[in-house]
Amino acid sequence: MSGLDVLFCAVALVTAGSALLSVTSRQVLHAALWLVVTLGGLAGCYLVLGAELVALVQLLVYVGAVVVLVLFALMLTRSGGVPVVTTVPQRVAAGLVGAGTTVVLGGALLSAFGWRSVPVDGASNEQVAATIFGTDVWPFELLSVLLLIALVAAVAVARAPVGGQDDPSQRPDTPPEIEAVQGDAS
Amino acid sequence: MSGVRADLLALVPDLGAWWYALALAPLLLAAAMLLVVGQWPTRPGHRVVHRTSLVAATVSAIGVAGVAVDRPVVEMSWIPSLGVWFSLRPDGLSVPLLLLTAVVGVVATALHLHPDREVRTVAVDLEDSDPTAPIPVVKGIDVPGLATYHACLQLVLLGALLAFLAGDALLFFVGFELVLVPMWILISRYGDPTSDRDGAAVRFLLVTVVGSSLVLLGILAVATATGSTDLQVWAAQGGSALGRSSQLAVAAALLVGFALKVPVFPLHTWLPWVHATAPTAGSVLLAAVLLKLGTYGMVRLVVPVVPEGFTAWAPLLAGLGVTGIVWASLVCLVERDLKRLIAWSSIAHLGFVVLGIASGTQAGLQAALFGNVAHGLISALLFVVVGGLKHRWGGADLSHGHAALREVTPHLGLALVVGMAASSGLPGLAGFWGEIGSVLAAWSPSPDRPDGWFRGFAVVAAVGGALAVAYTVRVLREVWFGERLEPRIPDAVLTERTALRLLGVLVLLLGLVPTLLLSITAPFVEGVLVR
Amino acid sequence: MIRPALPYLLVALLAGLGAYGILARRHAVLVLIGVELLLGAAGLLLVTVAQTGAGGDAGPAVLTLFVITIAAAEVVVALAVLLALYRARGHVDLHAELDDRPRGGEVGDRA
Amino acid sequence: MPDLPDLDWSDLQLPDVPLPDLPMLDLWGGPAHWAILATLLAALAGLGLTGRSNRLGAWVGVGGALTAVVATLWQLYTLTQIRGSERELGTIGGLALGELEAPLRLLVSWPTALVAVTVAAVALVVQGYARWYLWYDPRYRPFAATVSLFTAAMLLVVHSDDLLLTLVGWEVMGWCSYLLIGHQSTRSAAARAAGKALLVTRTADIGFVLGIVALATGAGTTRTTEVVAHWSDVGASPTLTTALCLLVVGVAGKSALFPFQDWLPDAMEGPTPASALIHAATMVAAGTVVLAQLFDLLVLSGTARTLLAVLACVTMIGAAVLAFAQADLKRLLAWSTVSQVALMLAVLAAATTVTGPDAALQHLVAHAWFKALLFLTTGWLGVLVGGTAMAVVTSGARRYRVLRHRFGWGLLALAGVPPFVGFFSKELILGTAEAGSAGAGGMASVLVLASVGASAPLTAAYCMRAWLVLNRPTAIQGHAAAYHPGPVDRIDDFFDEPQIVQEAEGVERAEAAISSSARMGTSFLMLMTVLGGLVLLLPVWGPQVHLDLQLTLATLLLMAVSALLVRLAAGGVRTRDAAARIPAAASLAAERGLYADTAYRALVATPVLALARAVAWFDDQVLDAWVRGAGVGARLLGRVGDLTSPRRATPALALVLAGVVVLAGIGVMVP
Repeated sequence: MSGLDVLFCAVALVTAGSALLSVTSRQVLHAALWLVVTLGGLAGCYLVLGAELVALVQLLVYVGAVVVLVLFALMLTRSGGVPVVTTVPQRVAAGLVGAGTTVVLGGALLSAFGWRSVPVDGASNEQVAATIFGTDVWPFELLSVLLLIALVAAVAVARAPVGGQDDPSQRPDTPPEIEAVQGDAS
Repeated sequence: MSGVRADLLALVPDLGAWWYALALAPLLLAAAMLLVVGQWPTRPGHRVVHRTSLVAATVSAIGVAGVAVDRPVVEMSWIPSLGVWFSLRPDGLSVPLLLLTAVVGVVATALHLHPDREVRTVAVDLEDSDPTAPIPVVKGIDVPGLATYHACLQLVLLGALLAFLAGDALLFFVGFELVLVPMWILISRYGDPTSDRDGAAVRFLLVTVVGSSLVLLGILAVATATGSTDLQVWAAQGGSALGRSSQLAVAAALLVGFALKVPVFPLHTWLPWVHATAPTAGSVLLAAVLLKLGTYGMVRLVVPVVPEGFTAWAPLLAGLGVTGIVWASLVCLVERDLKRLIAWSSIAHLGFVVLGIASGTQAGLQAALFGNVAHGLISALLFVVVGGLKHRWGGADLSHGHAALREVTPHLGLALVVGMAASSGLPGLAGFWGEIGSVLAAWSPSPDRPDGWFRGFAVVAAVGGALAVAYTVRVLREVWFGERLEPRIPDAVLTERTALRLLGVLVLLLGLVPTLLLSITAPFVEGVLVR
Repeated sequence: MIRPALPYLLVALLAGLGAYGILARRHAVLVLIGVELLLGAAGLLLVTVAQTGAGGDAGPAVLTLFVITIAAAEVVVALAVLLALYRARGHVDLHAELDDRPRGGEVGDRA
Repeated sequence: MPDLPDLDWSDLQLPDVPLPDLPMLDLWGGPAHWAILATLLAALAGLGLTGRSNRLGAWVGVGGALTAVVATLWQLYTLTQIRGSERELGTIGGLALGELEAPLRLLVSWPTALVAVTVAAVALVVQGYARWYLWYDPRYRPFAATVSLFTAAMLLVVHSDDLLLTLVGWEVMGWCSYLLIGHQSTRSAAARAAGKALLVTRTADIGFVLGIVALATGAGTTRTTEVVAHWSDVGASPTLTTALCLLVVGVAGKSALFPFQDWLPDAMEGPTPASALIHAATMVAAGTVVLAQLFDLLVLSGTARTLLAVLACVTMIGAAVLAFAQADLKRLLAWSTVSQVALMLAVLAAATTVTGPDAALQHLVAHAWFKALLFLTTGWLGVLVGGTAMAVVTSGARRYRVLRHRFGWGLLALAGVPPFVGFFSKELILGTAEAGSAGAGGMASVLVLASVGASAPLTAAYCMRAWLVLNRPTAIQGHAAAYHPGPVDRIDDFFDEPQIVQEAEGVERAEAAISSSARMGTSFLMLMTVLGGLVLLLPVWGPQVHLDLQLTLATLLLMAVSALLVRLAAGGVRTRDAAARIPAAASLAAERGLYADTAYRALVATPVLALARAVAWFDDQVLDAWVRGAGVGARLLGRVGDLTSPRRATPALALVLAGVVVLAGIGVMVP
């Protein structure tokens, strides 16, 4: 086992552990925070594997932006009243599916790539940059458009009136729970 | 006949593959245009729609005529990874059916779509019936959705032409399926509102989808075995790529699939429902073109492709065919609805066709192909008459008192007599040659068929011929003879008269000079059966 | 030198945990966390392949960047939908009854 | 009785007369083509092209028939110029039926050519007559067209050398008879009679079709001469016997033999010209022509001959008896046709290869002349007195002197009194039957001989009865004259539109007046009942028979006795109707054709309809079940799925993901 392997094992343990906690924690906020750790751990994995650029982007986008969004969403949706976990049978089923996924995926990958060691020889950052701004420049530009659209769409969806109808008189009656919640807020 | 074709060839311009563009493009364009235009907030007037559709069908008919004479071959690679070619290759088998489709297409688009109307309560007997005012002459008026209706007609025609032209099994299947949805729309949206049109449409969809999935199964089986979807290759190999048991299985799947479409007893029960409901043009197309896809498929995809399997199933097929003849003719003796009755008679006629195909002789196949075309013309004629009558009467029920057709509507009456006479196999009209040929072939089937059984089938078929006359007499006595003049109904309008004349002349021509058609199909039949 | 089997095992583990998270949680935002884990697994898989098996090809790395970006867009929209859902229903419980129609009877009643 | 010597028919035949050499025109096709095509085109033109003009329709109809007459006469002349006196012609070319040859050719020989002339001539007379008879009928044009088509079909059958062509003509005639009988379509009796005629004949035609199919497929060709040659080589065989028996059944239907006899008297619902055409020369006689063409095969099969003989003899005697009891002159003539046609067919059963079938065709020709005459005259009388019931036509021949000879000659010919044409043909039949019974004819010939002998006095009896009624002296001689002064009026301008004549003459007079061409036609027929004998004596008819003068005398004697008995029986009756002596119940039964109609209904129509109802029920309830079952099954399945599927998002998602994992697992395991 090389040093890289040991390093990776350590980071991977942190990542896997925090991931486990993020899907099992009964505190909603905790789960979100554990997700931060997991994503950070993933960034560490990328670093160990030698993909510095990807690791940085991961940190920037995920840890910096996505998690913040998630936290905001948690706050906006006032998770207090909603039970976090499902019934036991449902959890058992979920566990089975999850285990199945792991087994199938892990088995397939291991049987495909084996246990041997290989040198780390990823593309250099220059190469990546050349590809992004050379070969794949159009998809890259399209991505920015996509992000813009997603932004606008998110605003539109989040602000859209309930029931999707524009005319206020056509709206269905507001459900009583919402009134209670809104009343609570005011 | 080849001399005649050479003469014709000298007459037509040499457009080559452009004939296909002339035959297919107008239909496609008109369908697309009408579909788009139909969604506009200000719909075009019914005259514009009707004429556009009629012109498209006529131009396409001219193109089809050119294709029939010139017979250009188109081969384009379509899906190279599957070895599928876009090939159009008309031959002696498909040319008569192409021409039939073209003629019937013009007739169907020319007919006016009648709007939904209230059912007139017709008194049961003479005393109760007040003399009603004459119904206004039936002309096309603004029916909602007229553009979509005509677009559907065009699509049905397009699909049928494509299926008949196809030289590739997959292309055939595409055409075969293309017909389905527009026809379903025609039935469910434009059908007779007083009958259960959703039920009829669902029946149609159910049966044809079951049939076509079986057909697809068979096509895939043969395609994987031979490694090609080229029908010529299939016919040339003659099933040598498949073992006996797989030939049997493939033949069974294909035959059941096509038998649902034809339809062959006991898979026929959907047809009367659908015909009773469909609008007149829909009935015309259904009887004259769609049912032909079934028989065409049998001759094209089964007889030459899996000969051994077909031989094994032939006695059963023939038995079901003749059972269908007698069965349907018997039902015709007691059926109360005139349109359903005509549909039943269609089943009987296609029984003769199936018997001819199953006999495995040249005479049988020739008779079957002849009967196929003849039935298309005759049933189109009859459905034009009966559809018009149904609209005028406000229903096709024979038990209500109707004015005698001979007295009040001589044109429709004459057309009905000619149609019924042809359908009961009167020589000199088109129906005769197919029927007698089938009986002749069934009496002496090809040597690998059990001839004792087939003789029995011939006897049953002959009895069915007599039953056809019985229901003809019944129909004519109930609607043509008689002295009632009330309630008065208007006679055929110009489009109907023209359509009836066109079809009537063709029926007469084929009846008097059957060699016209037989000589077109003869080379194909020889090619299939003489190896 | 590195054994790619280790990252691959982590990929399988993260994917399984993500699936579990999607299925075992009722709160929609927590379900979204499961989705993020799955995406993370996919990203790790891509990066691993890029660094150990692609022979210096920049494609997998670029693809990972794309995935991350698209995932961000997806999260934005998904959270917006969640907000809308919350405003319509008052909760974001995915284990609730989907609708309160009476069961059966209206599908395929046509003969 | 002194021993009289036998007489050879050939001694009586006319000598060969050298004919002048006429230029043979080099025209398209042969005369048979022109005859058939002219009538066919006349039919099509009459339906499609005449518009609303009755006059044009009449010209087309008469023109077609006239062309046919000229063509067939020309054909007779051409036959004298041809060695072997046979002529073959093609038609539309062979059908491409692969293994089966269907050349569709025509064949003309002397007997068929003579029959063709007769058919065409009778058709011409009928066309001319119909123009007068249906003067006020709005449907004259379709009628004339149908008559043309009928003629074309019969000419096709006569000339056909192909079983398929024979079948074509055969079926077309059946349909034409349907249209003609149902001409007055507003009357339900006509509709019923028309339907009955078509149904009965078409039912019997099942046999005809199958017989033809069996013969043709066995021989590998549909050409009649080759079929005959093939089966003659094969000799008697079960297949041949079956085929011939089936053919005989078909012929029995068309020719109204027992048990199919009942449609023909009902066919009297049609207008008289149609009856004349159907009875005299076309439909009922077609069976004779067809069997004569296949005669060489018929002699091979004893079973078929016996079947034919039994059917024909039963019909011959029974119909003659029934004819005597009818209360309507037209129905009397109809039953007499049944009897006479049975006579023709009986000869075919009795004849042997030595005598040949020509006697049947000769009787066909003779019968055509006198039966057409009788029908047309009866129709004429019917117009004059307003009906054809016996009570109405009483004294008809006295009141209208112009009809007297027509009726008289016609009835004499029908009874077979010398020197009328019926005598010659009947003698030929007797001679043929006798030769058969003495020679190789066997049972069938003996039976036929006995029946013919018995039918002769019966025929004489009903002829005598009819004549006595028609010729009864009127009580007040001037009565008729007061009503219709003078001899019958005549319309000379034949093709005038009716309105003009009406204005000139008044409707009543116009209806009673006969056109000169109709009158001329009947006169021509009257002439032929006498001169027709000469036609039968032409030296072109086939193998010879001997005439037994003793038999002839005995027959004549029997006829005289029966006529005398009828005269005696008629003595005390006011209308001089001998049938009045018959008990009422028997008379009623005879008028209804011995309730054959009821039997048809009970034995055929009712069971078939019951079966049809059962089939319709079964189809609706059982066969359709799978379609309905598919609908119900799908709905049930849908409901089950609806009930079992989770109503919450997370379990549903769990199922989906589990499915994906399983699929992925399978994908990994099975590379």
